[in-house]
Amino acid sequence: MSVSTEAPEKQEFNKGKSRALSKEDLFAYAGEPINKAMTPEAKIKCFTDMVRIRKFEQAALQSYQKGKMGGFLHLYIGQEATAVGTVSVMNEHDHLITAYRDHGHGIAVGMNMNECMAELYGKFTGCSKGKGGSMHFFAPEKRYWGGHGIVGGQTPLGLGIAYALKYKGVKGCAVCYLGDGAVNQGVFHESLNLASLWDIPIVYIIENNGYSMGTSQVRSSVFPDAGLASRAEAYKIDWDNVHGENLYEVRAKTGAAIERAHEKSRPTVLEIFTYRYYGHSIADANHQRYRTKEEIRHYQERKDPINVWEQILLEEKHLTEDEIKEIDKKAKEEAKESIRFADESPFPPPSEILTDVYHSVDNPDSHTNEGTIFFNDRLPF
Amino acid sequence: MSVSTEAPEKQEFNKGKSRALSKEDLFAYAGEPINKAMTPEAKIKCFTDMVRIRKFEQAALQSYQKGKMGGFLHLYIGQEATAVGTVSVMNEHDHLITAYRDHGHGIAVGMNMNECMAELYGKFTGCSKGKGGSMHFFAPEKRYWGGHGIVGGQTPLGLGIAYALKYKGVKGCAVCYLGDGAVNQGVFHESLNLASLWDIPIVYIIENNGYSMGTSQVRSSVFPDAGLASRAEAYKIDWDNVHGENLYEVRAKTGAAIERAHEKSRPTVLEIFTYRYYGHSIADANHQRYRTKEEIRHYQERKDPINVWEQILLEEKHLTEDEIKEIDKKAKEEAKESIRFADESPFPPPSEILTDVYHSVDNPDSHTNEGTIFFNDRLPF
Amino acid sequence: MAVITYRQALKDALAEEIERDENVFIMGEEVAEYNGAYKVTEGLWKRFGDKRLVDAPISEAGFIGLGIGASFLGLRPVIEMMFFSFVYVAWDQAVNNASSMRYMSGGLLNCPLVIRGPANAGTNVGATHSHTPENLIASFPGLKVVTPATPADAKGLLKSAIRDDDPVFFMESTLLYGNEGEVPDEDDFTIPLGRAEVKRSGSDITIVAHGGCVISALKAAAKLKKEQNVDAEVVDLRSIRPLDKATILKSVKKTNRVLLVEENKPFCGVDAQLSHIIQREAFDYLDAPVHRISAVDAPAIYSPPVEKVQVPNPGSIINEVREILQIKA
Amino acid sequence: MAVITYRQALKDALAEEIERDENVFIMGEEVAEYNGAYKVTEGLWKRFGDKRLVDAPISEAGFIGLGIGASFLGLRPVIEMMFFSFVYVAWDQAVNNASSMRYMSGGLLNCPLVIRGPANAGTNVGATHSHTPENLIASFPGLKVVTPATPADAKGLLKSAIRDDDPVFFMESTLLYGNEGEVPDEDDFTIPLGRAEVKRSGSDITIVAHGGCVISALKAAAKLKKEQNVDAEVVDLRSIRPLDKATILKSVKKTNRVLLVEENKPFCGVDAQLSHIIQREAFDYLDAPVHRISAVDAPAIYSPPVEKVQVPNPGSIINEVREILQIKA
Ligand SMILES: Cc1ncc(C[n+]2csc(CCOP(=O)(O)OP(=O)(O)O)c2C)c(N)n1
Ligand SMILES: Cc1ncc(C[n+]2csc(CCOP(=O)(O)OP(=O)(O)O)c2C)c(N)n1
Ligand SMILES: [Mg+2]
Ligand SMILES: [Mg+2]
Repeated sequence: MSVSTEAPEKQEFNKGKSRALSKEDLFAYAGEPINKAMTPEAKIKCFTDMVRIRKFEQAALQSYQKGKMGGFLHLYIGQEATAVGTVSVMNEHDHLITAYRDHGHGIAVGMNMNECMAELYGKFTGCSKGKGGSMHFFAPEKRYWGGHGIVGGQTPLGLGIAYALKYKGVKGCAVCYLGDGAVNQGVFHESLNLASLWDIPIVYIIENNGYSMGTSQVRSSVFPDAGLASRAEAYKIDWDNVHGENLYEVRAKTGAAIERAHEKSRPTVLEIFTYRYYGHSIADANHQRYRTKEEIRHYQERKDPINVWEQILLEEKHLTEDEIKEIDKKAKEEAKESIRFADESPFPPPSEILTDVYHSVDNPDSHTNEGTIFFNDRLPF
Repeated sequence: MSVSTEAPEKQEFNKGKSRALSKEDLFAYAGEPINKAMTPEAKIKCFTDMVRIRKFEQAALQSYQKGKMGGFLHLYIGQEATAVGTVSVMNEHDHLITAYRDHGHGIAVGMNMNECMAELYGKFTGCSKGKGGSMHFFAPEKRYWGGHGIVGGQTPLGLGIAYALKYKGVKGCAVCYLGDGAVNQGVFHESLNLASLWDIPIVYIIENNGYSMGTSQVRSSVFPDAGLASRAEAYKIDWDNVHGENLYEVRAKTGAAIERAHEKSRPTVLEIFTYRYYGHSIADANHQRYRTKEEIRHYQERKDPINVWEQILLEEKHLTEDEIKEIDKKAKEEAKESIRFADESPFPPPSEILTDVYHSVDNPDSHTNEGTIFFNDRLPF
Repeated sequence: MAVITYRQALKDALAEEIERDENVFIMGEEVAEYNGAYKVTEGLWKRFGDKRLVDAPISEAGFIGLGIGASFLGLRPVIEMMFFSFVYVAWDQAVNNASSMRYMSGGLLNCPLVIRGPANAGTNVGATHSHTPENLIASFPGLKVVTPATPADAKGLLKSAIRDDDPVFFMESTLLYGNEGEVPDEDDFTIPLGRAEVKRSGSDITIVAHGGCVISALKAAAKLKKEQNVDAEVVDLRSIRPLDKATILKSVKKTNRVLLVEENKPFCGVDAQLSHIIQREAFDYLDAPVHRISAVDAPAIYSPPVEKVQVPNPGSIINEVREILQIKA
Repeated sequence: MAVITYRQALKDALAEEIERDENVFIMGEEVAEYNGAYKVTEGLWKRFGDKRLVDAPISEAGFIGLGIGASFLGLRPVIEMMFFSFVYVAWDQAVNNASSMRYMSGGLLNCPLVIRGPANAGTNVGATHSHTPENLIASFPGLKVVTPATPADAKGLLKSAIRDDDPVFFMESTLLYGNEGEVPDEDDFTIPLGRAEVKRSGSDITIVAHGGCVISALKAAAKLKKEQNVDAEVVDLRSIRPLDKATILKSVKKTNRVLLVEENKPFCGVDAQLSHIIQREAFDYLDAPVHRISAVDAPAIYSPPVEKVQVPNPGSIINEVREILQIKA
């Protein structure tokens, strides 16, 4: 006996109901106050940032293939409206934290391509001095707390950030992103119970891109008819489902969740249905073994967040075809420049291996350091 | 803002609606086939076993206070109908596993008081040779897999036992008990998803006795209006709530769950509302700091599983007052005898510290043992 | 100097730090309304209220992770493990996240977090509850580990641990909570991490121990003096990481013989590391190999009298010293 | 003898054991339909189907616990960790439950379980993914730990691990998967746990290593012979627990000098334990202190060229041997 249904997006496609979005779809959430209040500049910035994310990652992919980096490279391409849309409704006291698919969120919060590309290259000029790599972008001064490689591992960390805001009496919240595979980590459930029990101002965003590596969502977790987010009811937490291709909808529903956090100090779980065009990571070369070309094309042609937003902005006459080309061109150049920057930057010196391990060692003046804290008999450098 | 409701039992009491069970309550589930089919002997055995559990633990408590044992002693008194009722509907291929509050389940599956008391005493004649103690009763030949001290730690183990039954094509299931505090361990949620995803024949029984140590249930976990078991819906698992004082109801609902496991190979989550009369463990002396005498009395006078079953059997004329006294007396004597047995039994010799660590070391013939496996430079014995 | 219990010393340290720094709060199971499973936090909830003492559900991974996240923003969570063994259900958060965050961010953040609680065997609570993972935890660069043996050390080190800007694992013992000892009255008494203490000076042999074994070592040393006129020097590590190599080596170079005692299982215990360091750095000073005593290499047995045999005690320490010094019984 | 890769050797061992014993099944993330994240199980799902190869959600604690429970009833689960670092989210199940069950039941049950997967640094996957916890796991009595370095050892030891009636942690290396080597053709080739192998015999110094470091040690030894005519003996532990003390001590007593090499962080690494054992049991044979090389004591750094410096390599091994033998460069 099987208990699995599938996410609406997927069902639609499986039933061969692949269709372009209608005008109604496009503007369904345009009337929401938070979207009505959006200036043309803000709308164009969202478009630009989504394009910048895509160009950045396309450039990174090329460099990876040229052997410029090591380890993993998880591309966000196809999911851009989630990072850009959610970040666009965050306030000065709102923080975010995500998993290892973290480039998009980094660009969205305003990290510059140079520090990001340099990090991928393992250069000393990278956002994490080349110590973290692709999975570990950090920009605390922009309230971006990473970049976390252990699936689900960030979910209680986000809770702690929100807890600290409440503890300090700051009117802010934490937005914590996780994947559809991460919902299967027990710590996420522990976090949900704590969030509700203690009225912690956090918004959990499940970026359901349909797969955890090669495993389709329904093979990894029982999908309730109302969606994964509806599991929040087990903890009396409010929840909602979001079409990830439509930035207006992402903004509207994320905005509502953030308001709930600010006004009621209550958590929310959102499930955003989205899709990644590339493999899980570069290593996942034959990702067409577990999904069809047609499925990928369906999302690229019908549900691409950048195309959808472009249609909207064209309709709204905020952009012309030429301006779009210009944005595209600029983003490409910016990405190219970041490649040059990364190429020319130095690697960290070996002595850097032993810095940033302990705050007390890095800040001798503010600590009494006694005893031995590193235990190699001799160092190779 | 608070999201907490409380378990119906608790609400009833809090609202001052403490009342004795009506005839309707007593016999609400008497008509269920599984109860109709019950022979007088079987009914009397259930009564006798509940009494035996209580007498055993009362004797154990006295011995503990005389300094005859160490470590923990978690008493089951007040919850007897759960172990006895659920075990009474299990078949020859059904297995069980529970937490550290495990004496009741042990007696219910037919462990004898001597091996149990000797285990509490840390004697070599104990069920676990004195190596496990109160929290670690085991009787695999009776399909009882312990006795587990780490909260929630048994929940995936029970899943594995059920998995093995399905793998081998045996028509049986595993019944895995946990407390109301254990639902807050993430691994329980991972287990629920796996159980549903893979159609594993397991019955999870949440023994909600209202507290995890000194923490009332609602302070530890958000209580959904339909109860903790209703969280099972997040995984499309069937669930039900049970009045733990009524053995008929416990049998009826556990029977239905076991049938679901046998016939459909589907999991079930049951929440059985019950109560412990003593502290969390012997160490929990001042357990009246977190609950009132009145509350305890409410359960003892109105919801005592042994009294309730006694009323039922008297009504049904399966037992007389004298027979009940006799059962009581016999159980006391049996417990007393187990004390004598434990007292007179030897402790394990120190050399026993190094047995039962590795199967390969204990069974040299069936293994090629090479190399050093224990690492003390010298042994103290 | 006031004479107070180890438990009281911990409580005083917690209370003083809560008062000193508004960012300090205590979270754990039964720490608030119940006054703590081992009463270390007794009275603090009444005194400081819900914000500073937080009762948590049995979700160690959840609330340790929460503590790490909260520490990013400058809070100083002091998280109680009812037993340190329970950190295993939160292991990834406690050791992987806590040790890697600062590093992977290139130093952009730090985790001023304390995880404290009892880690000891010998109380008949069985195999799963009797772990002493100071070796496991200290093996992670990025983490610090402290194991006080006396009330004074408990107080001075806990205050330093709470003020430390790195994650500190503070490992106590239920068998020490009731011990009394003098604690300096000075109103801001602290002991820096990474400083061992010679708890008894002697010239014939060096006994190195930490936590509860320090007390056993001192008992053994007293007896050795009385009964065989052997003068043992007892070095209390107090802090495992950072480690006071200098004090250990100084003592070994003086006595030329060393016995390492720990309550933990032998394989890769802290004393394995010490043994390596000593033979590596004091090779020519050793008149005999470095000896070790640790728990008998099996899970903790329940049976009370047998568990006594399983863990090191003054008797087994004395026997080993006799062996090293080749003194016939 | 056929020359096959380490990966192929593992796959052959798995296939042969699945065919030999109906109770053997493989469970883990992406092991079936995806053919394994590192392709160790490639083709096995097609060949053996859903029952014997099971794709699991990202719930390590859940499915490792499931494996332990299933092993009570005589199944022989072989659970793949995509990276061994991920065992930390399942730590309590993997080390506490797996090591204690038999003991706490007084021997009424046992856990014939294998947990296998890559545990190595050096692939630029960062701090949280690069753990090598063979020391942590082997510190638990009740558990066994195996670390094969060659295709032949990978096959022979994996087959023995699966047949073993105790929980065995089988730790591989992504950097070895592609290595080729001769593997005996005999149709039921196994290697008993607990037997080290002298992979190169020599008389001037003993180099002890396990896992990937064995390969580096052999490269270093070849170079040492060529460039300084130093004859190093290379001992491959193969199995950490049980441990072949005899072979190690025999070699040390022959060469009188020893260098221990491991990829792990130094504090309480396996080599700390070896260092203690060697100085304790071969004290009078040592002409020099026991030396160790291990990873530079920090979380694994991402930066590819720098991580190369962080982990031991032939160059650093050669330098240390020179140091021990006081050979000027
Ligand atoms: C605890 C843990 N187990 C396994 C992995 C390996 N792993 C990395 S990403 C991934 C899939 C996660 O999928 P999902 O949560 O849907 O996120 P997505 O990649 O789709 O963004 C897995 C299994 C890990 N990093 N951590
Ligand atoms: C992982 C873990 N954390 C904490 C504990 C300590 N502890 C033992 S029992 C218990 C309370 C459990 O309450 P509940 O699950 O309701 O079971 P009950 O005692 O009521 O039967 C706690 C906190 C433990 N054994 N394991
Ligand atoms: Mg996904
Ligand atoms: Mg309870």
